[in-house]
Amino acid sequence: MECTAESVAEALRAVAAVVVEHRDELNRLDRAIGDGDHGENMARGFTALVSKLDDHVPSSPGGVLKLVATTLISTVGGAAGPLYGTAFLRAATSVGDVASLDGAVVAAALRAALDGVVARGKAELGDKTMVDALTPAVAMAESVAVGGGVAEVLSAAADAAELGADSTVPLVARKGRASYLGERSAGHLDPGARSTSLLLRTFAGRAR
Amino acid sequence: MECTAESVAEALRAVAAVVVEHRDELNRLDRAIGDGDHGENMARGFTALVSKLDDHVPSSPGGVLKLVATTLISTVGGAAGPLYGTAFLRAATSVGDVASLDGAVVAAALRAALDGVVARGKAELGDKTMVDALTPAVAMAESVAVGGGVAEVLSAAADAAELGADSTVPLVARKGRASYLGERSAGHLDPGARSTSLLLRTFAGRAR
Amino acid sequence: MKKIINDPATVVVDALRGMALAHADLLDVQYDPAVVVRADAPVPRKVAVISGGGSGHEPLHGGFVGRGMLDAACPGAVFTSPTPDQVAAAVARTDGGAGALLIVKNYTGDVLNFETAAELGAADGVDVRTVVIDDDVAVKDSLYTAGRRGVGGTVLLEKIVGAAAERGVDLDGCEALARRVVSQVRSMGLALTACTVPHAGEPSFTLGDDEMELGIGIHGEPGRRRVPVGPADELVPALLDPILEDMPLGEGGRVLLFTNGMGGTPLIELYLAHGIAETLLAERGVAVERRLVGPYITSLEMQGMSLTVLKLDDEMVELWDAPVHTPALRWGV
Amino acid sequence: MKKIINDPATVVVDALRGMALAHADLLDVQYDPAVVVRADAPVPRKVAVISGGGSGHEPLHGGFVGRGMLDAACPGAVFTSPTPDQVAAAVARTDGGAGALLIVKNYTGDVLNFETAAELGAADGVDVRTVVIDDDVAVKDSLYTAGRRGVGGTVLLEKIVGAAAERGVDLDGCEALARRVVSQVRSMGLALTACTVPHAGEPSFTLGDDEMELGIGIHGEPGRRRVPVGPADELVPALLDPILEDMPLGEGGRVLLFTNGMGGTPLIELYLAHGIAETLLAERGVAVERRLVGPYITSLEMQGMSLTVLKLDDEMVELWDAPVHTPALRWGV
Ligand SMILES: Nc1ncnc2c1ncn2[C@@H]1O[C@H](COP(=O)(O)OP(=O)(O)O)[C@@H](O)[C@H]1O
Ligand SMILES: Nc1ncnc2c1ncn2[C@@H]1O[C@H](COP(=O)(O)OP(=O)(O)O)[C@@H](O)[C@H]1O
Ligand SMILES: [Mg+2]
Ligand SMILES: [Mg+2]
Ligand SMILES: [Mg+2]
Ligand SMILES: [Mg+2]
Repeated sequence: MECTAESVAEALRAVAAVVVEHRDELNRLDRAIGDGDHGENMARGFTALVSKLDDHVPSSPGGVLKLVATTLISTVGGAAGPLYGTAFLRAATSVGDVASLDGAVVAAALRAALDGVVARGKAELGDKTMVDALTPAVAMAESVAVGGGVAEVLSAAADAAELGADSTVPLVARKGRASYLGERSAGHLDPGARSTSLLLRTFAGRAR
Repeated sequence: MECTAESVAEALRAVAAVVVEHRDELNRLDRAIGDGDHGENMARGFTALVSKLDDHVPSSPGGVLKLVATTLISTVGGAAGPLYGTAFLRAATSVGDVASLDGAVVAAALRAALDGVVARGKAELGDKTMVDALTPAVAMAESVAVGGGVAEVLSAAADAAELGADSTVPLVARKGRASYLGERSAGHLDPGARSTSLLLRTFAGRAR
Repeated sequence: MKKIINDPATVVVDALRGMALAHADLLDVQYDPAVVVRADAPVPRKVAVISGGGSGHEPLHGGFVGRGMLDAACPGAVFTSPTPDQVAAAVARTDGGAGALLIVKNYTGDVLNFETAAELGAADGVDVRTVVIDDDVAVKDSLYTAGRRGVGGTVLLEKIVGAAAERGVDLDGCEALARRVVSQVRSMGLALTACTVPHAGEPSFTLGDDEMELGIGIHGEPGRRRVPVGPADELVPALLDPILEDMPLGEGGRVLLFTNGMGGTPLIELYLAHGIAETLLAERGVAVERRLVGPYITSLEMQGMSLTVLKLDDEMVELWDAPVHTPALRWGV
Repeated sequence: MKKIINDPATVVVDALRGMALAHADLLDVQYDPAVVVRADAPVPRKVAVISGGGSGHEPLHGGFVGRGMLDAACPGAVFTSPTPDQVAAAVARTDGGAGALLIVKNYTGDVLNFETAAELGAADGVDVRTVVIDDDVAVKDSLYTAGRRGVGGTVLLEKIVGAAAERGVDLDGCEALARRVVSQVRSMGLALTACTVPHAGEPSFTLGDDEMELGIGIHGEPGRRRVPVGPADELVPALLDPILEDMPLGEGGRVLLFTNGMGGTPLIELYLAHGIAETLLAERGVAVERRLVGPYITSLEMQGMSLTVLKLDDEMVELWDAPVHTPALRWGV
């Protein structure tokens, strides 16, 4: 399958549907250790994205990713807005203006996204944030990208992100709102890590 | 038994104890069709009375009743304060400065009390107020007073007051807070009628 | 029941102490009997404007004591009218030689206690007049009720008459103005939750998860009828329509709209409701010339709101705008 | 969930509409992106003081827009920080040529969004500075948390810096003053009940009938620990002691004491708590020279309170007393 601007846009529509579908779940996760709005925030952002894509799909995959970035930044708010916004912005820059993505490009974009999130949010692995899902996803993506196509890269990244997200359950949060809870944050899945794994799984599904 | 200032004061201490004991019940009755404070109001008034009596017992029964009136007026508030205050004030005036009460004097005092409540509150029989307890009590007291002593008069008044209070249950209130409820006030005992019957029953018990 | 209190029996006095500390520049608080007095009282040759009622409606009335509003407030026990000696003490303490106007909300207890006090005041040679406010359209004013309750209109009445007294209007003038305000103001409220009186320890009534009480008073007493909670677009007309039915304003009517919170409803909801009410009035050709939005006459922690509409004339607008300096309302100073 | 709203998705905009109608003389409300602007903005040669944050804390921040306080407020969705373009629009709309000071409560989302906006503003040639307020002593400020939250101190900071800007203090001066206020203010709060975010439909946490959350923030997030509710005489020190431990005032300290309601707690309880807090401070030889009592930074309908203590100096006292004319705070005008 070719990974053009159109197909990236289609994948993002699918992501939007999945986010809306999991809105309550993400809210619930955030209610346990945060302020209960993560699903709402993500749904607001991706719904806005879909109506922008309905208007106009940029001509390159990088252009589409940049539209995701600016839309999320201007509609999501909260911690997730600037973090996901930065992630997509760095991914867009990394992709540049190629007309179609391959496995290596996608892996590099994921690496850039992770670097952006870390630069912005200063979280380390084990702080119980989306970084705990994204870090192993990038590592797996990079190793599979040696020879693998987009589908393989994303599917490996999604598998790793799911494990990474699950690994946040026992952790005590040290970044974001959940950190206010101290020890009481342990025993809960981090909502941002969960949304990261949902995003990657949906991308992977569309790339097959 | 002689009905002196001392024995009236003793009876009032007993009344205070009964009111405090029934505070929650009166609050609960008032919560159903009013604002839930009748027990509180009465308990506050009679507790204040006891500490005044501890200080000093006036020399005549009429003086004691006047002390009850001024104390209730200045400490009870709500509808019950001025109404019971007026009742005791009129009763005090009716009793005058006799040194000891007899059945006829008590019956006349009850009549004066009822007239005072009606003058102040303008309630008629059947409006679902303390008047519904006091009116039959006065009627019975007056008929027993022909030859009867204080104990008989008060005991008859208490019996009648209890029946009168019970008769308020099916009524739709037309005076006081309960009247705001309209039809919804039916099916509940009026708290003021209940407190009136408690007072009379306690007086009757002390007169035996 | 969860409350930030010590002993239910001392709540009113304990709160008064905090109020006295918080507003030492404005208020002189007396405890026995309890009266909240304007710090510079008595003001010579000024009509003393005095109100009072059960506690639990804060900032009403103590929060409205100060320049341009009340000279004194008499706080009763929670939801219980004050006693005549409180009122008499307020009259004695604020009498500047021009008489006193008592503003009384129409509840049997309040009316009886203030009446008794007025008799006492008059006996002491002070000219005391009483004005009873009964603006709650939820209650039918008939022989079969204690009459309409005094609710939100009380705040507007106290502000407007207080301003007139501050300007030197005499007792006859203040009384006539007060009666005019009473005749031109209407209110109605609703509750989403009940409230708990401290000594009672449990709510005065219980509501289902999607029920509300329409036509609620301010004492946790049940309302006119229990109905399902709807969206704000239904709730607001459910309050506004009965008000307007009762006070035909016609095209070109000029009003003050007061959107009041019952104590536990957040400001975000009050503003939202206010916007709907103002829009509805505009659609009917009614000009909203002044407004007040906030929890000014409350029922402890009850969630809910009330709307009050006052038909304005030029004099009332001027008096509404006049300086006021109290704990809860302050402008022009 | 019972709320006076229409659609959870439009609560913020619907409430802004009501606010715009209620305060047309003070505010100019823009909807896309949402910004509440001082009606006479931009004020030439004045530093623009801008704040913002999630909605649901009303009157914070929109209620503090006006002369002597904020030039603009950026309301995010309920409990969600605003987006950078809201902040950028606020800067553009209020820039009077003297730069802009952004007051940001220390939450990851707020800090990140305002940071991004500051970059945008700077890019547009406006000198934009950011001051982060983190006064909540319930959170340990360590590597292992996102740092202390910004809570009650925000209100005092906005008032004091707003007054300085109104007087013509330049951006450096405003920034330095703001940092001084931040360094001298501490807060702590408790919740007796949770609150319900409209879109969530159920409370953010549940408390037993005699439990409270000590060290609560302002977003319905659980607090430091859950403890049994005690009498006010225990609750108040449970807030005040950690504050004072964190800010040794010593004998002769001069403070502003701010007793804040979380939205669902009645004023009678706030005054009661305030009285206790003031008395405790006096016992320790601390002079309470100014006070503020009321629900000024809230968590929707949450029952609870917070205490904020600001160590005063002469300049701060003067700036606190300076005229302010906003929907929620008004004096001197
Ligand atoms: N400093 C950070 N670095 C990376 N991710 C973070 C950081 N802070 C928070 N997050 C992520 O953001 C998620 C919360 O997002 P959201 O609920 O939308 O924002 P908010 O916390 O402002 O309400 C958390 O679950 C966490 O994964
Ligand atoms: N107009 C009236 N005449 C006689 N009794 C009345 C009248 N209004 C109220 N009451 C009595 O007062 C009782 C309520 O007293 P209380 O609860 O103490 O006062 P409030 O209604 O002011 O809270 C009612 O149960 C009723 O018996
Ligand atoms: Mg969140
Ligand atoms: Mg009662
Ligand atoms: Mg009462
Ligand atoms: Mg949030």
